[in-house]
Amino acid sequence: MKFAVLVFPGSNCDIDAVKAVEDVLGEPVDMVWHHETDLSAYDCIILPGGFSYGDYLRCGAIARFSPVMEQVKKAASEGKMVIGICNGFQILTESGLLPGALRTNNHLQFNCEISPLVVENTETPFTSDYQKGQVIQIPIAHGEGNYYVDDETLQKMKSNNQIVFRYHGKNPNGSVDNIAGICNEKGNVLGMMPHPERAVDDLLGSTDGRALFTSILNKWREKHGA
Amino acid sequence: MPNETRQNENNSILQAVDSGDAAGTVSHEPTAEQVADQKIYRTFGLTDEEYDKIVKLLGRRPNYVETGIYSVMWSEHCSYKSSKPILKRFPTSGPRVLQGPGENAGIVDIGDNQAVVFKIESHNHPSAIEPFQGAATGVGGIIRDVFTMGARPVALLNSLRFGTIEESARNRYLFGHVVAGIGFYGNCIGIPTVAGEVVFDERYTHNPLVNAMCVGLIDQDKITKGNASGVGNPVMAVGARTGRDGIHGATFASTEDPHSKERSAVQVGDPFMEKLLLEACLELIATGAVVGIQDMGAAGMTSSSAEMASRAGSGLEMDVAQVPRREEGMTPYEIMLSESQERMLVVMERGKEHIAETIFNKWGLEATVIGRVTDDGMLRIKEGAQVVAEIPVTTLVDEAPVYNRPAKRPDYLNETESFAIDSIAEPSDLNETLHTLLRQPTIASKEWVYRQYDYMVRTSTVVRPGSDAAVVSIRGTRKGLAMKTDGNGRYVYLDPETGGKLVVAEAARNVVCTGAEPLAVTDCLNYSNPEKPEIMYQLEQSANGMSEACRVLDTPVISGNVSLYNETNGIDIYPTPVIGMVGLVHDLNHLTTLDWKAEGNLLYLTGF
Amino acid sequence: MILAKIHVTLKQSVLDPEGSAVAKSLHALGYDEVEDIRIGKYMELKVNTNDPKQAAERVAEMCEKLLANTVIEKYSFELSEV
Amino acid sequence: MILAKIHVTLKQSVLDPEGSAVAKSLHALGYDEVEDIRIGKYMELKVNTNDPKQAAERVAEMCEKLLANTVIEKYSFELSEV
Ligand SMILES: Nc1ncnc2c1ncn2[C@@H]1O[C@H](COP(=O)(O)OP(=O)(O)O)[C@@H](O)[C@H]1O
Repeated sequence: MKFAVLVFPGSNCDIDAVKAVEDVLGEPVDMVWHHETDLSAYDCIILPGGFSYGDYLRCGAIARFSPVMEQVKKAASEGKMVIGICNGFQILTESGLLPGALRTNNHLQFNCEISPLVVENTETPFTSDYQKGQVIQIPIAHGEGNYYVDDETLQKMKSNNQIVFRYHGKNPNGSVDNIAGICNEKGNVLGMMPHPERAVDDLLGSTDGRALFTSILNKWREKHGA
Repeated sequence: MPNETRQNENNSILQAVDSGDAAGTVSHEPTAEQVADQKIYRTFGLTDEEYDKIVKLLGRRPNYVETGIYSVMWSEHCSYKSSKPILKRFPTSGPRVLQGPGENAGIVDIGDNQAVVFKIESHNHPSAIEPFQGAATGVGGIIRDVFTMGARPVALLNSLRFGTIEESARNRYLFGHVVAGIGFYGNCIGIPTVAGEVVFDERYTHNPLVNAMCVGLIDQDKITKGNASGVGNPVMAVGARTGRDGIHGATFASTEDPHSKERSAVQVGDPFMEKLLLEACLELIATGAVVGIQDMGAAGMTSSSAEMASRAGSGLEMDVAQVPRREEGMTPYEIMLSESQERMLVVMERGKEHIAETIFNKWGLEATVIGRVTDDGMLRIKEGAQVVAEIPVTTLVDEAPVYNRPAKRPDYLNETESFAIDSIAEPSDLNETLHTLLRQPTIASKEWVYRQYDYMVRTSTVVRPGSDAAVVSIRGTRKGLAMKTDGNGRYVYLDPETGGKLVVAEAARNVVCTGAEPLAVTDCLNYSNPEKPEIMYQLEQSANGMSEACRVLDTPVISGNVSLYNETNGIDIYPTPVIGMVGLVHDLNHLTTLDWKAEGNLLYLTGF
Repeated sequence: MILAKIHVTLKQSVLDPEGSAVAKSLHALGYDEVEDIRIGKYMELKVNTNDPKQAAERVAEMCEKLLANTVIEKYSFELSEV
Repeated sequence: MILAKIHVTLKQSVLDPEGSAVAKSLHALGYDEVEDIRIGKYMELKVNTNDPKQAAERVAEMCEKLLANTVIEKYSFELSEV
């Protein structure tokens, strides 16, 4: 299985994502520059965290127009797996691949800590190795992770089972309905503010992010009979 | 054309107010004669004696541009004219030291062909005026100092001092915005801010201290220095365009009461630009085609070019007309003294300019040839064909004034030394006393601060803030780097020499607690006005104390920074040397952390 | 040359935590008469054209595409000749 | 009640990295006619008074003290009755 980690100007969790894929799965992974116009070689595309284009104007607003994003849309429509983490999530909402928007944290401060999450949906290819309702410890680090969506869309998302992770206990940013991560209707595009790639080694304080990566590989193997 | 308005609001306007724009006055540059006759050099911070010395060295009167260049190069900030004799006392060498003070940052050998690069720097005055941008650009500057050496920055630290926050909204504003500014820059560029310290005391009300430290990793064969050698080699300006920001910031950082001075001397940071610059510079350095590289920090193009030529014993000729600019109509004076951020001066091997251009273009940045290395020892600035400044490099650097300022033991020490601990009654309720202590903002948890910093990005932070020193693992090895900043102005005030020793010892204890072996230190000397003999005394004595501690602990000083004149309305800050120490964890399996591990574990009190 | 003055503000239904925080600070400073503050963005851009109709179309497009996120924001602009 | 519409923008000589980034992006999207974009803040606040003179004084004070940082920013406002 082949992974792409996209690199936008200002991405800064790109290396962390690459390392997580290598360390947890040992599968091939390339860093792909945002000018790339062919992603056909990849089975899973990761939009990493960071501050693409300095987060100027709005997070993800400028990156969404990078040449590579046309390919991301194509991959998504073909049913390939796409994950946006933190800034990657913001890019996916700005580009319309996921509903809603991410706004400044309600307390107006950047917030870095390990945050407990509840896994709400284990039917996505990203979460099948978790138990439904499992509480996992995953770092968050963002200033604009306050998920907003209007009521009507929220109801639709709920009935489609699109809410994948919720914050457990404390809501760290004011997100609607404690939402930490969502997927699209088909379930092959995931966006989440927390950083699973930062929770893959005991030295880092948590290994609860590993199952996200193993889920991806296991689902892919299942599908491709590998 | 009629103004087209979408969604017009039709309430009638009662009143309109415009605060206007202070900038934009065009003035004609005074002549060399006017600079002399009207003593214009004084407004640049040069004394009459210093001006006379310039005339003697040049053999003529300097013109306006040249006066500006001397004023920044001879400012305290660039020349260390009051502190040089003191800095000489520090031990600066050791078997592991690959680069001591004098370069953009110091370097220490950590084995396996790797080395750690680090330095601390102050941004006190800008932060007092514009706390968010002042602190942010302080972080930006220290990061550039580290990656110009060819190192990958892996961690940031800071050390902060503010007035008390319980009562003062202004102090809370400064504190909140400084922390936000530090977080903004570090978070955006993707370097974890892993440790620091904060102290609140009335003494810092008008002179908050904002010191930022950066630690980087490098392979020893990639070390690059700020050298302008090789006659004919091209000099390139890379990164951001030059604007009118912060002109005279360097001189303004060295004179008393900066608040009343030119307020436009504050720069705005662009961490996004710096992230691109960092990646582009590291890629460029890896090609091996770079001769020398230096950050255009305080005093911008002036200090970077003069220092690079001075280290190589060469000369430089530069054409300001070639410098990419952000604003129109900039004069040579403004271009030479601009402190626009996120810029570097690079000397390439002749004929390899295109390598720089290609790499910078890939990152969406500019790299422009603006001059050449010469062998005549002159810093020659041209605007097109016309020479606008011509100064022997040695007169800017080696012959800059050095003052052995007089020192006198302050009277307050009589009183403080005669203080008897017995005169304080033992509190009756120790529980209550403990709670009172823990409520002191200086002692209370600093989670409010470090929560705003991304201390985990790069997934190498194996001991996070909230512990003693932080530890950052070194990818591909079992090793780690422990690091911490520490300072204690009150101790140094009460007993400068012992206080100096204590500061180094505290940093060492914090580093050792993690299981690391202390390697070396960087220091930031924050003091009041060195022209007061009592302040010189504090400076000298505390430097003696720090030097001795560094000798005993075998942690040489490999880099540092000095911030003087931290005085407002006659109130001096406490003498506040800040030590940044880095240690080596030989095996991450042997890390120690401060939390209780299990019930029944035994507790020991050690030390003496 | 045409100057566009663009205002981007949060939709009325969307909470404005920044506005509330500023209102609180103003009250703490003694400006009790302040009620209700909303914070948005203001942009000025010059468009190199002399055709106001075309400029209006193009600026509206820029707002829709990039300058505003219409999920949470609305925009308005004025054009004038400079 | 008086409505104050306040614009806070960076002084002309101060770097506007956000404006530059947005301008570049607009060019990349084909809006080549855009020259020079500056981004600032827009605030609307209601002042509970009917005295426009006093309101103007108080709003100017709020700008000086809190809403703008006059070291790097300038401000302007308009008042209207609502
Ligand atoms: N300005 C700051 N930036 C980052 N971390 C900080 C800052 N201030 C304090 N910390 C962190 O908070 C913890 C407590 O700091 P400090 O009170 O200096 O510890 P100690 O008393 O053990 O020296 C440390 O982990 C320190 O790194």
